[in-house]
Amino acid sequence: MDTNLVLQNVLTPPVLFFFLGTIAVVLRSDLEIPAPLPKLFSFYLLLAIGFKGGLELESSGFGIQVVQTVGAAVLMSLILPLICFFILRLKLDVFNSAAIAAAYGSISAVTFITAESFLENLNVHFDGFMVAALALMESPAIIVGLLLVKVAAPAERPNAKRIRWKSILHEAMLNGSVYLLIGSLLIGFLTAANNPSGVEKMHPFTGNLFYGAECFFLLDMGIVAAKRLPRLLKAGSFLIAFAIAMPLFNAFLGVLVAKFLELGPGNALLFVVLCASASYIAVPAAMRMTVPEAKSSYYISTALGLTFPFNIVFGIPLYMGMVNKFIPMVS
Amino acid sequence: MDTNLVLQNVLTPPVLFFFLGTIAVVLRSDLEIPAPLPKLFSFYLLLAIGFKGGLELESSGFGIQVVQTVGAAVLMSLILPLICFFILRLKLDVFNSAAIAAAYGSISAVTFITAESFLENLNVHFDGFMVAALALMESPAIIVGLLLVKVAAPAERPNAKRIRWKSILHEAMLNGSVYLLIGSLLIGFLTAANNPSGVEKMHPFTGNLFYGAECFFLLDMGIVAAKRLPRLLKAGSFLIAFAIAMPLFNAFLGVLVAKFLELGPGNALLFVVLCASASYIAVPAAMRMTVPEAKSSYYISTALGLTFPFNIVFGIPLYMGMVNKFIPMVS
Amino acid sequence: MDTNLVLQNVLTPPVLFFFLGTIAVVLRSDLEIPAPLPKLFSFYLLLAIGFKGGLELESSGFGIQVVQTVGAAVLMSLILPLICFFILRLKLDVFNSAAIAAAYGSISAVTFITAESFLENLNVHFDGFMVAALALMESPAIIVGLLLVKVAAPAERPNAKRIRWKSILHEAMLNGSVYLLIGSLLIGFLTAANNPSGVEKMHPFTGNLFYGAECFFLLDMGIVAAKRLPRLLKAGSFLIAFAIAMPLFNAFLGVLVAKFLELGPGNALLFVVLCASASYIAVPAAMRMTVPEAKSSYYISTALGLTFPFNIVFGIPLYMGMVNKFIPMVS
Amino acid sequence: MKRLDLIFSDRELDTMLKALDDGGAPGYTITKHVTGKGPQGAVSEDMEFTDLGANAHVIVFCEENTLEKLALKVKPILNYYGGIGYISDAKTL
Amino acid sequence: MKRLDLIFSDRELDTMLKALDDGGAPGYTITKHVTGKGPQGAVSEDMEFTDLGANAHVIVFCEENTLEKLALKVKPILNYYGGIGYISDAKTL
Amino acid sequence: MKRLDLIFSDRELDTMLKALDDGGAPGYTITKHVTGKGPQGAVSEDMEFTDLGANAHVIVFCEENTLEKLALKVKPILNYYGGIGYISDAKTL
Ligand SMILES: Nc1ncnc2c1ncn2[C@@H]1O[C@H](COP(=O)(O)O)[C@@H](O)[C@H]1O
Ligand SMILES: Nc1ncnc2c1ncn2[C@@H]1O[C@H](COP(=O)(O)O)[C@@H](O)[C@H]1O
Ligand SMILES: Nc1ncnc2c1ncn2[C@@H]1O[C@H](COP(=O)(O)O)[C@@H](O)[C@H]1O
Ligand code: NA
Ligand code: NA
Ligand code: NA
Repeated sequence: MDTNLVLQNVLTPPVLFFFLGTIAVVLRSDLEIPAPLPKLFSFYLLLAIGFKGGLELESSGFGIQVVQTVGAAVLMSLILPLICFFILRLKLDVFNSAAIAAAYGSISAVTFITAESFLENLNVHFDGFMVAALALMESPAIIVGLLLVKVAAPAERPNAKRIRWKSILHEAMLNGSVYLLIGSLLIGFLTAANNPSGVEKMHPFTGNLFYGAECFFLLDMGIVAAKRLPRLLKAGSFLIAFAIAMPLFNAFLGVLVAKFLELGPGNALLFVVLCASASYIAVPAAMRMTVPEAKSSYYISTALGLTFPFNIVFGIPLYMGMVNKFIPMVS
Repeated sequence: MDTNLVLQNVLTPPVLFFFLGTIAVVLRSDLEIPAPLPKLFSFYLLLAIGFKGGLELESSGFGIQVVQTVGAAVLMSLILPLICFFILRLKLDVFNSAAIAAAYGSISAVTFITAESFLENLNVHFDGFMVAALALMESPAIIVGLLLVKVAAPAERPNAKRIRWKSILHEAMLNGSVYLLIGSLLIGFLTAANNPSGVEKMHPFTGNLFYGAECFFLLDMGIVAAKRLPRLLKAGSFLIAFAIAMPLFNAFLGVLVAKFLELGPGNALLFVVLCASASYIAVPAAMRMTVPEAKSSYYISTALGLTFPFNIVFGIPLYMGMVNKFIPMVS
Repeated sequence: MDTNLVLQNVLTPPVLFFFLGTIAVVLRSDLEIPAPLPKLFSFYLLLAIGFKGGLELESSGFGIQVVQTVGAAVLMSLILPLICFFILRLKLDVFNSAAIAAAYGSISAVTFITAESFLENLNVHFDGFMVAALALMESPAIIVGLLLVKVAAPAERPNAKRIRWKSILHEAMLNGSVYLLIGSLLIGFLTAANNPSGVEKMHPFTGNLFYGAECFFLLDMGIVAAKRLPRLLKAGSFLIAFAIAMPLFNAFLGVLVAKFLELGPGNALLFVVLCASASYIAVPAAMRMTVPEAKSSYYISTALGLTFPFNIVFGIPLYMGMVNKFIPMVS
Repeated sequence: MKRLDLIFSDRELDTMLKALDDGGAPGYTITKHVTGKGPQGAVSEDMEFTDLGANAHVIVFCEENTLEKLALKVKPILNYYGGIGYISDAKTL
Repeated sequence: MKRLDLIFSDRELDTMLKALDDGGAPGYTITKHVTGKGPQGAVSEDMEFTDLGANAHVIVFCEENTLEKLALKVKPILNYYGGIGYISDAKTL
Repeated sequence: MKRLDLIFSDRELDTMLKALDDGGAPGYTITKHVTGKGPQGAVSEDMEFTDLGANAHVIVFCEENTLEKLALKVKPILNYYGGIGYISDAKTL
């Protein structure tokens, strides 16, 4: 592991505030960010990241590389849950396996944001269109998860409601966070195309403020993740191992695909981080509705209690190391 | 209708975010801005708009034009509800008519703010003292509404509480939003006069951030308005027609007065928007207290569910077209 | 009293917004900042002030003056509650005396922030390390307060729980606000040392926004303080006199110590303000837990209802006058 | 002992609390920001944003004879502005 | 009159309210953002942040025979998704 | 079945929940941010800002014999810190 990269990652305000949150829980400080303040910051980050992505998408246009990368990203979000599912089935029932698999096929926007800050800190270039990949990777894994339940567990579910695809697609595509991200992306795109002065006037809000708001939000994420970890520990060593090994494996696949797509190191890292991160927002909401047999404490605690902090602290620099090894740096 | 102006209005971030909110409701996304976040943004906008208005009022001073314009604005807020009342009485009882009339005599600060952004986008000059007109037009219509109830419905109200003028004036003048707006105006004025470095240090908060916060708030307004519209539809076609025709008519009167006052096109548009917009904040609160016989779903749904979105999307560019026609542009 | 300094203090946006809040209560406006928005602003201010303090501490280093000043500050927070306690015992029982004494030995971060803005407004230099003094003065008074209870009231407390020092130290040191302030200080320090680009990217959030957020928060503090004052009035003239005379006395001691330490006028004012201000955040929480016999309405109402507004409006300029008298200005 | 549940618009909270104090309520507990539906229609969260406020839910535990006094004070408010009041039995822990 | 207390995940609130409307509830009151612990484990505030939502507490005051109709609509939801329902006696003020 | 309503300062919530867990409560529901007035005076929203917290309202549905065990755990906390506890009858839906 490239200790230098890890240190460079850890000694930035966002990661330090994340630690501040976790340590608060460890020391049992009564620091708590009351609801709905975390929602405020998460909405803000989604709006800002979407808007900025839209601006850049407009200036870069939809070239082959954009289409290829985004297409590959969506493909990954369909394939990765299948792999996860078969691994999880070694120990867990169909319902829990499918729900966790869906979470790991999907993504974590905050992990993505932290990776962007990490790249900015290293002065490594990346493209705004990666936000489109982020937006489009949120939902497909949900569909895969439900298909897995449908295929693998028909007989075991006597009193299950019939899966209504319409309402599931709806839940997958129109989850508040996904919707806000995609909507802001479109608005950024339209604004850049038609109203340059609007772009400028948004900048203090979506641009300048971003880093600080990210820190505040990561402070809360640190608290939440640290409170979640004990529940994962109760769930046993298989899930603990899974929550660390799976991101590493998915990241490795991601690096291979990124190399194949000939992505630059910045875009490659973001692509890898999308593969390696797991959803604790859109997916749990959809799973709760459609697979209530799965324990929410399993799929939330793995994704939020261990995979998320692991990625934020060690994963990102580690993946950067992998990217640097496999993809020749051209700056 | 000047399609070009409409498009120029629609393709700005604030209006696009407003659409994002309405579409969320139409598509039944679960996007929701939880309380009290809308209050945070509405307080922020009132504070910022008041403060900035105070700064500019201090630099422009209280010339004849300022006094005339503000005076005319207050006059409009006394006359317009009378006109509205007689039209509403064609179909509705005294209580509902008076309550709705009061709402349409008063103003919507967010519509005003959106009109300001629209003008900035077109590079049309307007003056800070218009905020004083905004502030002073909030309350008088409430008094008119209550006088109408008192005059027109004495016998029909056997178990009515005696109208206590003190508490009504209190409610009208000291409603939280009105108070914050006027207070911030005064503070802006005092700061500009005594503490220029304070003006500068406020700017990142009240100035730079404004446009983004406006977008966020309009996102919520889009959700709220779209949820309200169905209740209006239930209330029948008379109120629907009223909610669109009345602002147009009030705007027309506004244009005439603006021409008479020889306002520049920017100030004229703001004046017209004040006439055309309807209150869903200060007025409902006062009406609920004093005229509980009126259905809150009527006066809120007309003002918020239809007139507000109509003004934001079509009204403002339309009124600009009217202003351009009647008032020769001098730039 | 230097009327000019008072006016210069009063006519700044933060103090004007504080007045706007108090007047809202006096006029019975329904302006109210709903929970948890005050928490949002108070967390933001602590985070920002801590971070900025950390940055400056890193650039100034830990010279003798830093260590001396911070050491003296901590000493004051141990001695002042003793003095307060003996004065309070003239009229109050041990429990209430100890709890109030602890509050006055500790500090108010918002008073400190307002004093900083006051100094900036006058262009008087002060050092970032004073934030370290602020952070370290929050808790010691709590320990003194509990020791006072233990020593002075053993027999009177038959059904008291044994004071568990561990949990009290915990409460004193790891109260959310104290923890966030100290943590942000450390993060600011670490960032300044390792990640200069991080410092720059934080600036729009922790720097530019600060003044406006301070105004918004003081608006709420004005409301809260004005609602609290009547409860203090009910508590009688002794506590009213105490809430004004004690800060003056503590400030006087503070000036003497500041002179002895040869602090410059800016640092001296901040030192004095730390001595003169009283805690309404960390201390009440600890006192409620450990001395439930004390009336919370006493210790909160004195600190928040009278001492806080007195300091914000009159105290700060008054203490500046004292500092100017005793400490020769060298600019 | 009795338990009284009052649910009504936030806007009338001060009036209602004054009535309870006047009626001699030994205490009360207030939950704000509740929503709901009743004879007068639905109260949604966006009411809160329009300064009308959502509903408030007030609970009073008191003796039976206090309850009678409270009823005299509280009922006129509910009749004028809307809102509901229900009584049930309760016992001190 | 009867009082029905329902406590369940926020996520199912719309479903539940529809069931109550269908069952003929004369009204209801909703408190959101409540947390708690039950057979399915603890529901904490961070659930709210993950879009799962915390719990909702719904109260219905109604006649006994309405209650029976409501029970038919409500119980399947509680059985499928979890959550609790309790009945007690109440009297109009 | 019985219903237990506990209302007390937020500050003691952790202590109280621990007591309920120890006493064998099958579950509980927590509403935070409630305010009110009691023998010890009024609890207002600004308490929340001062880190004292407003009140918490905890509801427990449980069997009668569990209730007795809970009472033993809960009463000392209420006696020491203040707050109230009331019991009423309830029936599973
Ligand atoms: N039957 C009921 N059960 C529970 N809550 C009710 C009921 N009826 C009305 N409410 C509550 O009381 C509020 C005011 O009722 P109203 O003004 O009579 O429509 C409603 O918004 C509901 O929160
Ligand atoms: N015995 C109980 N007393 C009070 N509330 C309960 C009880 N059991 C469950 N709950 C509430 O119901 C929610 C959902 O319960 P469940 O899904 O059955 O775990 C819990 O989170 C609690 O808020
Ligand atoms: N008679 C009562 N009815 C309803 N709630 C009460 C009553 N007495 C006290 N409370 C609640 O319990 C809290 C704590 O009470 P206490 O500490 O005894 O003053 C108060 O703030 C109220 O919210
Ligand atoms: Na993934
Ligand atoms: Na109008
Ligand atoms: Na002090």
